[in-house]
Order: sequence, then structure tokens, then C-alpha cells
Amino acid sequence: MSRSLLLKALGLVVIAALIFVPLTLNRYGIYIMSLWAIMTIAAMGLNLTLGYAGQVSLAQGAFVGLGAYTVAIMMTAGFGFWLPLVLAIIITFAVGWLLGYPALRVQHHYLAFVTLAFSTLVFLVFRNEEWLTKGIYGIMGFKRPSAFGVSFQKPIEFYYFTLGALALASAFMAWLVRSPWGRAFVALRENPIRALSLGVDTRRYTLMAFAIGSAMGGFAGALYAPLVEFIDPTPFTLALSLNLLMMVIVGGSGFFFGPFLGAAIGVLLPEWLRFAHGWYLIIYALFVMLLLIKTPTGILGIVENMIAARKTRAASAARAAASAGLDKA
Amino acid sequence: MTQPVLSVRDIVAGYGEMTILNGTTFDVMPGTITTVIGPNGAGKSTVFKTIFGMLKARTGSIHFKGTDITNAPPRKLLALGLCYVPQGRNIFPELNVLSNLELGGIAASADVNIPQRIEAVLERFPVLRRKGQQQAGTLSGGEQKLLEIARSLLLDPQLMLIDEPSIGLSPMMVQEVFSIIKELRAKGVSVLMIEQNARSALEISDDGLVLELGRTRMQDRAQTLLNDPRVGQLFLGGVIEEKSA
Amino acid sequence: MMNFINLLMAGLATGAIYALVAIGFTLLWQTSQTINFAQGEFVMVPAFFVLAALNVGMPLPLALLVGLALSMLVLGVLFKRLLVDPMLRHGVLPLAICTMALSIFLKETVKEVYSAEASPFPSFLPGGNLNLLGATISIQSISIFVFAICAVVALQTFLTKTSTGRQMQATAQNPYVAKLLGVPVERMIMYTFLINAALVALASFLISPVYLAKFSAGETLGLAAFIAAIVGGFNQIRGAIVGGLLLGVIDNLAAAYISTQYRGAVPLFLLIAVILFRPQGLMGRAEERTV
Amino acid sequence: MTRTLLEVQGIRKTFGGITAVDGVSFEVREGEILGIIGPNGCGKSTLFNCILGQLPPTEGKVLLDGDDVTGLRPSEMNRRGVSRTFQLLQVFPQLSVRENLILAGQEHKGTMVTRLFGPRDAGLTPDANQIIEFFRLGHLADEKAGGLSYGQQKLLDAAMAFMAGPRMVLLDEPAGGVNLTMLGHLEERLRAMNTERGATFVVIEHNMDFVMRLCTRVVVLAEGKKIAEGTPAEVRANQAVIDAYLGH
Amino acid sequence: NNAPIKIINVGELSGPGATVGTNFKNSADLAVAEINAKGGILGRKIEIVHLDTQSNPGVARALVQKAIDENPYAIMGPGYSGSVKVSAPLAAQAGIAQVMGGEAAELTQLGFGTLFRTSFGQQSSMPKIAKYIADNLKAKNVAVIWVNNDFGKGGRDMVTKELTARGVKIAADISTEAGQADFAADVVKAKNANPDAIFIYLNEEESARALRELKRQGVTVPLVGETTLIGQKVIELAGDAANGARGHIGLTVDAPNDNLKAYGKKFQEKYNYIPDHNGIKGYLGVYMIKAATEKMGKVDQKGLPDALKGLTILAAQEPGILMDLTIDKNGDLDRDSFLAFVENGKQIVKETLPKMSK
Ligand SMILES: Nc1ncnc2c1ncn2[C@@H]1O[C@H](COP(=O)(O)OP(=O)(O)OP(=O)(O)O)[C@@H](O)[C@H]1O
Ligand SMILES: Nc1ncnc2c1ncn2[C@@H]1O[C@H](COP(=O)(O)OP(=O)(O)OP(=O)(O)O)[C@@H](O)[C@H]1O
Ligand SMILES: [Mg+2]
Ligand SMILES: [Mg+2]
Repeated sequence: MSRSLLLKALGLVVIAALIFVPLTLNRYGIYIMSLWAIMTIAAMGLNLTLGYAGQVSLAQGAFVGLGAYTVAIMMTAGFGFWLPLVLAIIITFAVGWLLGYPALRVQHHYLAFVTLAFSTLVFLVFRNEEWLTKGIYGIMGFKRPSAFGVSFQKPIEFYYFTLGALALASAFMAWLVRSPWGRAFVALRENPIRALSLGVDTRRYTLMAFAIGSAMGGFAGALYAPLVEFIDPTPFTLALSLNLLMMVIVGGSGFFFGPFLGAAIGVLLPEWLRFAHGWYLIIYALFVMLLLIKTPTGILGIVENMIAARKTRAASAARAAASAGLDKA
Repeated sequence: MTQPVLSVRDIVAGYGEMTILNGTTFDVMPGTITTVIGPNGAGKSTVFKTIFGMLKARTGSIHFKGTDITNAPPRKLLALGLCYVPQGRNIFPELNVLSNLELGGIAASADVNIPQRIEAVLERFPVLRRKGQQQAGTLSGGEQKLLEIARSLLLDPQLMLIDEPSIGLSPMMVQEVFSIIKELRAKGVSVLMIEQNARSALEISDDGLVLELGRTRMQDRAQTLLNDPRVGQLFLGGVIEEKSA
Repeated sequence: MMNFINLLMAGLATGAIYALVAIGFTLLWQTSQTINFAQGEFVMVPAFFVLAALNVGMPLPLALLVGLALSMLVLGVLFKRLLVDPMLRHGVLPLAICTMALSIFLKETVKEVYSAEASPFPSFLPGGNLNLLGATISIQSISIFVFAICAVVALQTFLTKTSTGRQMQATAQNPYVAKLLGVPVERMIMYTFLINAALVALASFLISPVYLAKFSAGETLGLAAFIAAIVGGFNQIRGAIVGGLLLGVIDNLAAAYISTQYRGAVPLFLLIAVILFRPQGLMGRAEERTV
Repeated sequence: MTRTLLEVQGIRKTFGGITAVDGVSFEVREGEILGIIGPNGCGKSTLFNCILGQLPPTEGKVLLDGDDVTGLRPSEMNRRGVSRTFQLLQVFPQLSVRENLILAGQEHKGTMVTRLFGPRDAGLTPDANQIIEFFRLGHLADEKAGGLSYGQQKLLDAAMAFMAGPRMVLLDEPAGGVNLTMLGHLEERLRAMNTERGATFVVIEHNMDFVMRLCTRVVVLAEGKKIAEGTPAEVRANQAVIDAYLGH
Repeated sequence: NNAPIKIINVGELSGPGATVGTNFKNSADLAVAEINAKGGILGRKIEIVHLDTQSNPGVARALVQKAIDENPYAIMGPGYSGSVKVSAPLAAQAGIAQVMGGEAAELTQLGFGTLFRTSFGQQSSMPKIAKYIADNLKAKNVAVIWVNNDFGKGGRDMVTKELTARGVKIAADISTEAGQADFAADVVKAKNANPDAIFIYLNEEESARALRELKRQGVTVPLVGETTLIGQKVIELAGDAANGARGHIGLTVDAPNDNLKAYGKKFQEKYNYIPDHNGIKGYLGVYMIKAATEKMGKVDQKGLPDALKGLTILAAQEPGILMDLTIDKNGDLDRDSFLAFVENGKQIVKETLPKMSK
């Protein structure tokens, strides 16, 4: 099919751009690109929990924080990078699993509330438990990792490192949502009661959706710490969770590539708007509002609607033809 | 010749890009019961939604007693004496049964004595009186349908649109509803009804209408349709010989 | 005891404001499934309308009226027409995100156009203190409380006793069915937006003398309204009141008797206990049957 | 005498002060088609919900193959080969008709882990297509289920119940809103599955013609209690049943 | 070479620190405009660019990186100590002077060599306050009410250390949230501890709210604080509840000093509100850069940090510096400060506390 060929070509161009364009950027540009890759991973996790499985979570930012703190604390304690990374993923997976339990009892806005409270609590723990987190002063003094003799110290090196991580996370995600699990997650979102009566173990899938989504957040956080090389509580407030939520929705919730676009808008767009000085956030907010008014189902939602509309037109024409045929019969 | 109370002409309507009705045309005569039958997905419910202004007609016209009501809002139609009981569940599930009934009269003009009418309906459907304080969403499927039908009787319609009233009703309740419909006709009210329970429905009807693929396939006296072997075979589950799997 | 009364009164006054804002929040949710993340900013903005009016030399009562009118226009009519209407059919979250962007927009605009500084805001309520059982209670607190409760009672009466109010409630319950029954759903939704605008304006006029008029003043308030609405069951005006008052009081008591460091989370967790115990919220009804 | 597949013992269900099901007992034998009839609100759907674990019964027991399965979750019941349909429409609106059906079957293939590594459709596309054809939904296979008409959704709901090749299916008013021709078709299908595969059915239905033609035995409920049980002919002639349910 | 001298200010222009950052930015703009109007530095105009950290240290670090990529003459900001701490290594690596607003004690102890304050650090102000509480007020028990961010926490840690060292007990340690509106609970807690004095370390608006609540609950013990407790802004917001509050102030527009008053007036004319101490920091910062450059006699990016170190700037020669000022080798400032009271809605300076190094 020519469309799929076109898509493949487009994909290759994008991948090539992600690899080569940063070579032309200054350090700051590279930093922003790295941040984009990391936020995409975090948003991808939320997209699983929210977009696919329909479980509203306002705690994804907290999981990014948990991942970042795990890595920062362990690295300053001298554990290298890889063990803390694995541990960050395990911890956020486990905590995400636990956070899934309330979701078995309450839904929608109540769930939003529970996750919001969790997010608040996590922030306060980061800030108040100085013995562990150094409190408001934050943790410094850990370095970016190296692997197989390759150091990821320089910005561009670290960028490729995060890009690799993004590729890995995307591959995992693609595989997951295209497996029967992906369908079960959607079933959870669409009609949990019917799903249950079809043998879908909604409890386990709900917990899984939370745990895997959170672990993706933790993974993102584990990369965020060495990117910034300093961790303090302020980035991990509710604002980050809301920002990630925005990325998911604006990109197109429940679409695989939604988080990529959403994170581009959430991370890159404000930077491009910096020329507007004090007005840049105003312009940014206006842009997001206009975008959502034009594409309420997210950017990819609109693309899909367009494709669906074309299919529907064909079906509609067929129905009209059949209907006209009836008169002659 | 009498004027039709409702006349639907060349209606084209649908959902988004999908056109479901491809020029539907039919009439309903005053003081008659007209039953619409047709396969699932023919567009029967879509016609009703379009008549009642819940769906936009792209082209075509709908006239009620000579007035053009194409794409008029439900509020206006209710005021003119149209009434509509849709398919599926259309109640306020969180309110109790009595409040649901009261809200049924919300658009009635001030001179209508709604409490009195509610009393009359409750007389007719004692189940609803018994469950008056129960949250409507917890009623059984059939009871919810009854509530909806009861609610529509609060206003004085001159034309009732009823979409498959018999779904979920016990045989006794179906008889009850059909006899109410007959009483309405006796009072001069016209009824346009969709029924899959087509034999019983056609038996009490004056006219019948077969809809297929969004078009009026046949319109005739109900009795004629009932006896038409083609109708029986295609739509009434008559003597069909399917190649069994 | 004296301290307790002090805390209780302060909590009730703050809680009454939360309740006002939460009611508006609940109304918007009911009629149009709008989760307004800019609700806090909606409380912040009217104060600046008034300040602007005062700056051009209007007397306070007139300025308040102008503030109210502008709020109804901007936060009621324009908000609905420009943002909510185009998105209404597309589910809860896109609109919620849109209001998040709106909250950034309002905050930043006020900051750029007015200033990042807090400004004092004149009170139209009496000041001073009252002695009650040995505790000094601010008259302002009491009048805020009384004012807010009166507004709520008036609203409740309107909703239950008038035909328009009942039509609004029908819309809130199920717009599709309401439309079937002949309710002019669009107009009812517009009314709720106007009522919400009036409520936030009132909250703004009551609270700004205490909170000060500042571009960021809405941040905590919006969140509090959201929480109060949820605790109250999200679809119950009574619930929103109880949720608001509860949140205000618990927040104060928790800060005084449990932990100031964890002040932000303790009330939330107490309220979560409420929700897990009664998943439908404090005053909400049991979920309808689904099968 | 065939063996008992499902045994319902003294199920009672109350909601607050309302008793919806009041001590109902009956058994379902392997390979039969049991009808359950009764006036509106007599507790039929509630009984189904109690049997399948959707609601916890206030009292009573449910035995499947002699095992006590009271209070098991619906998914567990389903995995033991009992599937159901719903009275009110219950489909997955955003999924296509085919996806709805694949979903209905996938949880019966392998375990959660093997499904993760298996093919995307869990190998169910052919089965799904076959069922789609049977229910005459072929032209709608790739449509979103939410856009189907009432009767079509009803059929899809029934189709989903058959996807996993269940031993027993509980159908809650399958005929409501379904075109008569299609209904005849459905009836044949049920009968064929019953005779060829020995599948067992319990059917709630108000369409008496359908019940009388199809069912081997009928249980009648009224006000939460069982008032009669027997062959269709016996039940139809029973005065209590006529008074409570059938009318004249 | 007549190209403008480029200064990049990385500040908290949105988010919780917006008030801090905006004051800093506005005053820096004011100073730049003044200097440019008088012909610039060594005949070259200054061009200042502002970048918004959104009050987030991660972003701050990235923006300082961005600033360095653009090779500015000097960097100003950020104002949050955490943001300063993460970004300072980058500036140090590039050898570019960073004139910032953070007050945390440790910043200048980390040995970056390119980091300069624009105000007293907490390590200079807190000892003076602790001394006042212990010696002048003779307080034995003190309640500390502080805002739980890096500003408040730093001050609280420092004052606690200094007070304990002087044998004063911390009777209540009360953390509050930035932006908190309701101080009823906190005041109850402070009151219950029966302190001889209350030390209040909050941002201006919260200070005003706390003062009002303290008055309402009838607290009469001395209320001691820093600039953020008794500044004009607080007095304006708190009304007569501010009366009796006292504290140590580095620089305020109300100080008995003509240069300061002139600055305050110019600022108000331009921006229509009273600047707080963050404003003074931004203003001073620009003039510090100017003075150091003129001392070098050339615009030398790499030489600037060294020129700043050990520099003493006299207000008589450079009125923009507001008061005589010495920068030490760590980048800390030394100059006179004041002890002031609020009386009848006015800040009254009771005592001038001399430079420490004198
Ligand atoms: N909301 C909708 N969105 C998209 N398509 C729809 C929608 N509702 C109905 N359709 C399509 O319109 C067609 C006609 O639907 P309609 O509900 O009018 O059928 P019907 O004749 O009432 O069938 P039934 O007897 O099953 O109720 C169907 O093919 C259905 O797929
Ligand atoms: N959640 C609930 N709360 C209160 N009452 C309930 C609830 N669910 C069901 N009921 C009541 O239980 C009774 C039985 O309901 P059920 O749905 O089982 O009836 P049914 O036999 O299926 O009727 P129908 O033929 O109309 O579908 C009804 O009177 C209903 O009002
Ligand atoms: Mg229909
Ligand atoms: Mg039922």
C-alpha cells in the first residue's frame, strides 16, 4: 500500500532528523532535545495508564520524581548508574501497582483525587525527609553514566543515550499495546463491566496499567536525574503531572505517537516562543487552547478522524447505492 | 381526502460523514396507528430522531399538520403536540421515579395540571407508584421502559412517536401498552411506532411501513402488509430457509 | 478550647469560600462536563476587574458591580462561547486540559498587564473582632461565612423552587433526556456559566481583602475547589458545601494538631478515607446500576 | 438423566429494604435450554447477576459442576466456561465489531504471560470472522460498535458470548429489538450449538413464541420467588403463571 | 569596538518565584536604562536579555547553559538558591561572572570563584538577628515561623544554629507553605509554645497575612524578622498589624539614605509599585558589574570575576551602588545594615549596624 510506504518514509526522515539535527545545535538545544526524549517516555507511560486503560492519573510527575530521586540518592551513595536505574524502575513499578488499588474501588474524578493526593504526598516527602532526600536543598554531585567504555558525559553523547532509551521504551510500548494486552487495556477504558464478564481480569489489568505506566515514569525520572545533574523537589510538583497530562491529551490520548507530539509541544514549543519574552507563556497557552479547539481529540485524533471519515464516506456511498438499487428490485 | 398529520419528504440524514437516510418519504394519517418495520440498521430510529429534531436533516422536509417542522428543536415540537419515546434508556437515572415523572411535564404550559396527570398515570401503572421513591436507575429494564412511556403520556400529544415500546416488557405489559396506544387513537391521537414485535404491532395498526436501507420500501394498510408473503418472508421471520451452518 | 474555636471559625470562613468556588465548579461539571482547572484563576480575575475600575476613579460599590458584570461577560459568556462550546462533545479531558491552558493564560496575562505584585484589595465587609467564649473571632470571617452561606441558600432555592432551576437540574442530570423533554439545554448551560461567574466574583470580592489580589492567588483556591467538589460527590450542591467547609476546617485543625510540614497532604488523606469509605462522595448517591 | 451443570440454592438478594430475589432455587442440567420468565422487576436480571458474581448474593449458594462458586468474580466464572449477554446494551463502543469479538475470545487463549508474547489477535480472527458472518454483521466488521443500531448491538452482544466456545451461556433478553427474521436465525444457531456441541443455555425472555419454541424447560419467577417450573406447555397452562405473567 | 555589552539575566519570571524574579528583572532593566542614558560602560551600551526559569532549577541550569552558549559578558540571576547552586558550576567552568540573588549561606562557601551576591547572605544577616534576640530582647524561647522553600529553609536553619549557639531555645518550629493564605493554625501553634519572641521568615505577602493573624489572636511578644517582615510592601499590605514588628534590614527603599530613596522613586515611576529587596538586588547587580568593569578599564569577560573580588565601591563615586559596599573574595557583600521597627505604619531605623569587616 502506498500509504504505508509513505508512512515508512516519513518515519525514516523523522528518525534521521532526531539523529542528525542535534549535531547542529548548541548545548542548550541539545539539552532541550534530551528533555523532550525523557518527557516523551514519561508521557508514554501516562498514555498507557490514561489513554489506553482509561485510568485518570495525576501522579505521573511523582513517579518521574521517584525515579529521579532513586537514581540521585543511590548514585551519590556510590552505586554507579545501572543498578539505580533498574531499582528506579522496580520501585516505581511496585508503587504504581499499589496506587492501582484505589483504582479498583473508585474511578474518574475520585481516582484523579486519590492520585493527586499521592502526588502531593510524594512532593512533601521529597521536601521534608531531609535525611534521605536532602530536602529543599536538593542532591548534587552525581555524574552522567558510561557504558561499555563509552561515556555519556558530553551533552550530545547524553542526548544519544536518551534517544536510545526512548527507542527502547517505544519498542516496548509498541509491542505491549499491539499485544492482546493492549486490547484488554482498551476494554478496561471502554466498558469494564462487559470486559469482566468476558473473562478479562480487570483487576490485574488495572494494576498492570498503573504499574507499567508508572515504571515508564520512573524510567524517565532515572534519565532526568543525570541530565540535570541536580535533583530537588520543585520540578516534581503537581504541575509536572498536569503538564504530562496535557502532553498526552494534546498529542492524542490513546494513540501511540501522541506522546511524541505532545511532548514536543510541551517541551519544545515554549522554547521556540522565548523570543516573545514575558509573553511567551501567554502565547503558548493561547496556542494550546486554539490547538485543542481545532483538534479536540488531539493532533493524532484528528488525523485518525480524517482517515475514518474517508472510509465512512465510502461506506455511505455504498449504502446509498444499495438503497437506490432497492427501488429497481 | 384528509391531510396527513405528518408528512416526511425525501429526508437525507445521517451521522457525521455517514448518510443513513437516503430520501425517506412517508405520511401518517390523522387518528391512525402506523407501524414501521424493517431489518436492524435500516434507519428506523434514525428517522424518528430526525423528525424530533435530535438529528439534523440535510435535505428534505417534514411537515406536521401543515407546519414545516424540519430541524425544529424538541421544545417547539412538544409545544406543537409531538411526543417521542426513543429506543434505549432515556431517564434521569439518579433521580427517583416521581421526580422523573415530574420532569416529564417540565415543558408543559402552565395551565396543564401536571400533578393530576401524574396521578392518572400512576393509576395506570401501579408498579411505578410502588417504586415512586426508588432511584430510577435501579429499576429493572422493563420498569425503566414503562417509566418512559408513562412520562410521555403526561403531555397531550397529537402525534406520538414510539420506538420499539415492547422491548423488555412482559407480555402483559405489552398488551397494556398496546391498549393504551389504541385508546390514544380512539381520542384522535396519531401514533407512529417502530416494532420488531411486528405481527402483534401490525395487528393493531391501521397502516404499515417497511423501511430498508434508509428508504421507504413499502407503505400500505397494515393488514395488507401482514398478508403479503414477501413481507412475511423478508421481515417477519416467516418461512425462511437458511442454509444452516 | 479557645484555640479550637479560633481554628474552627477561621476554617469555616475559608471553607465557605471553598464551598462557593466548589459549587460553581460542580455546576459546570453537571451541565456541561466541564472540569474547570482555571476555577482558581476565575476567582483571581474579578478582583483585578474591580481594581481597574477603582483605578479609573469609580467608587467601591460601583466598581464591584462593574467587576461582577465583567466577570459574567468574560468568565461566563466568553468562556462558554469561545472555549467550552467547541469542545463540549469531545469528552472531559480535552476540555479540562484546555482550561489548564486558560489558567496559565489568565495568570500570565494579569502578571504582564498588571503586575507580579500583590495588591491590597478593599473590603466591603466590616472589620474588627468579636469576643466569643474567650476567643477573638474576626468579624470579617463571620461575615464571609454568612455571606457565602446566604448565597448558597439562595442558589439552592432557585434551583429547586423555580421552573428554570428545575430545568437546569434536568440538564445537569442528563442533557440528552432534558432536550427530549423540551428543555432548552443550551440556554440552561449558559445560565450555569453565568451563575458560576457570579459565584466566583462573589468569592473574589470576599476573599481578596484577605488573600490580596495577586496573579497567583488562584492556585491553591482552584485546587481546593476541585477537592471540595470531589469530596462532596461532584454532582451535589449540598455536597460541595460540606466538602468545602470540611476541607477548610480539616486543613486548619490538621496544621495545628498533626503536622505543618505535611499540611498539604494530611487533609487530602483524611478525605480519601471518606471517599474510600463512601465511594460516591460524602453527599453523593450510590452509583446507578450498570447491568 | 443428564448431570447437573449449575445449581442455584436459595439465592436471595436485597437492596436496602427491597428484596429483588427471594430465595430462588433451581438447577440447570447439562445440554438443556432453560427459559426464565416472569413479570418486569421480578428479579430475573438480578438473579443472573448473582449467579455470575456481578453482585454478591445476600444469601444462598451457586454450584457449578458441584463446586461452590458463590461470589467468584465474573471473569473467573467466564473462564470456567460460563458466558452471558446483557439486557441493556453492553459493547465496547470505540472498538470495531471484529475487535469486540476478538476481545471476547482472547482471555481464553493461554495465560496472561503467553498472550503477551503471542500474536496480536491471539489467533482469533478466523473465528471472529465466522461469527460476524453468521450474525450478518459482515458489512459492519470494521465499524465502531458504538455506531451500530440498537438491534445490531444486541446481536453483537450475543455474538461476543459465543466467541469463546462456552459450555453454558446465560442470555438476558436476547430477542429484544432483534428483527424477527434475524431472531429465527439466532434461534436456529442456539439449537444447533445445543445439539451439536452440547452447550447449555439459560434464557431470560419476554418473547413467548421464542421461549416456547426453544426451551426445554421453563422456570417462572414472580416477585422474587419461583412460582412454577416445567415444560413450556405445562407452564403456559399454569394458572398462577397466567395470572402473574401471561395475561388472559 | 562599540558593540553593546551583553548581560543575560536568568530569573524566576513565572511560577512560584515570579514576584522575586520580576522585581529583580525590573530593577536590572531600570539600572541598564540609567547607565545607557548616561553613555553606558566605558562608552559601550548594555544589552540585557531575560530568560525565565519557571522557578525550576532544572530549567535554570539549562538556561544558564544557553546563556553561556551565547557568550555574554556576565550572567545575572537566578534568585532561587537551588537554581543558583545547580547553575554556578557551569558559569565557573566558563569563567563567566554570575551576579545572583540567592541568599543561602552555603552558596559562596562552595568555592566557585565566579559567583557574587547582590545582598547579604543569610550567614551575615542571621547572626545579627540572633544576637539581637538573645542580647537585646533577652529571649529564652523563640518560635520560628518560616516558609518551606529554599529561601525560608536556609534562613531557618541558619537562625536556629545561631540562636542555639547563644543558648536560646527554639520553642516552636513552624513550617508554612509558599502562598499560604490562612495562618490561624500556625499562630495557634506559636502561641501555645509560649515564646518570648517570634522570628518570622516569610515572603512579603505571607508576612503580611501572618502579622494580621498574630494581631487578631492577640499575640504581644516581639515579632522579629528580616527585610521581608518590615518592608514597605508588608506594611502596606498588613496595615496596622505591622506595627511593632522589627528586624534586621540590609537595604530597603525606606532606609535613611538618599540614594535608596531616589532609586525607590524612579522604580515607582516606571513600574507603578514599590520594589522589594529583590528589586534592589537586581539594581545593585548591574552597578556592581559596571564598577568592576570601570576599575579594569576594559570590557574583559574573563577578568570580570577577579575585578569584582575584593572590590570596594563607594556610593559617593557611584550613586547607583546606593551604599558603600565591599565584595569579599568569596563573593559575599559587606556593608552597613540597619535595625528597624515599624511604628505607626512607618519603618523607623533605630540603629545602624556597621560593616562586619570594619
Ligand atoms: N450514533 C451513531 N453513529 C453512527 N452511526 C450510527 C449511529 N446510530 C446509528 N448508526 C447507524 O445508522 C444505521 C441505522 O441505525 P438505526 O438506529 O436508525 O437503525 P434501526 O433501523 O433503528 O435498527 P434497530 O432495529 O436495530 O433499532 C445503522 O447502520 C447504524 O450503524
Ligand atoms: N441496585 C438496585 N437498588 C435497588 N433496587 C434494585 C437494584 N437493582 C434492582 N433493583 C430492584 O430489583 C428488582 C428486580 O430487578 P431485575 O432487574 O432483576 O428485574 P427483571 O426481572 O430483570 O425485570 P425486567 O424483566 O424488567 O428486566 C426491581 O424491582 C428493581 O427495582
Ligand atoms: Mg432502532
Ligand atoms: Mg431484566
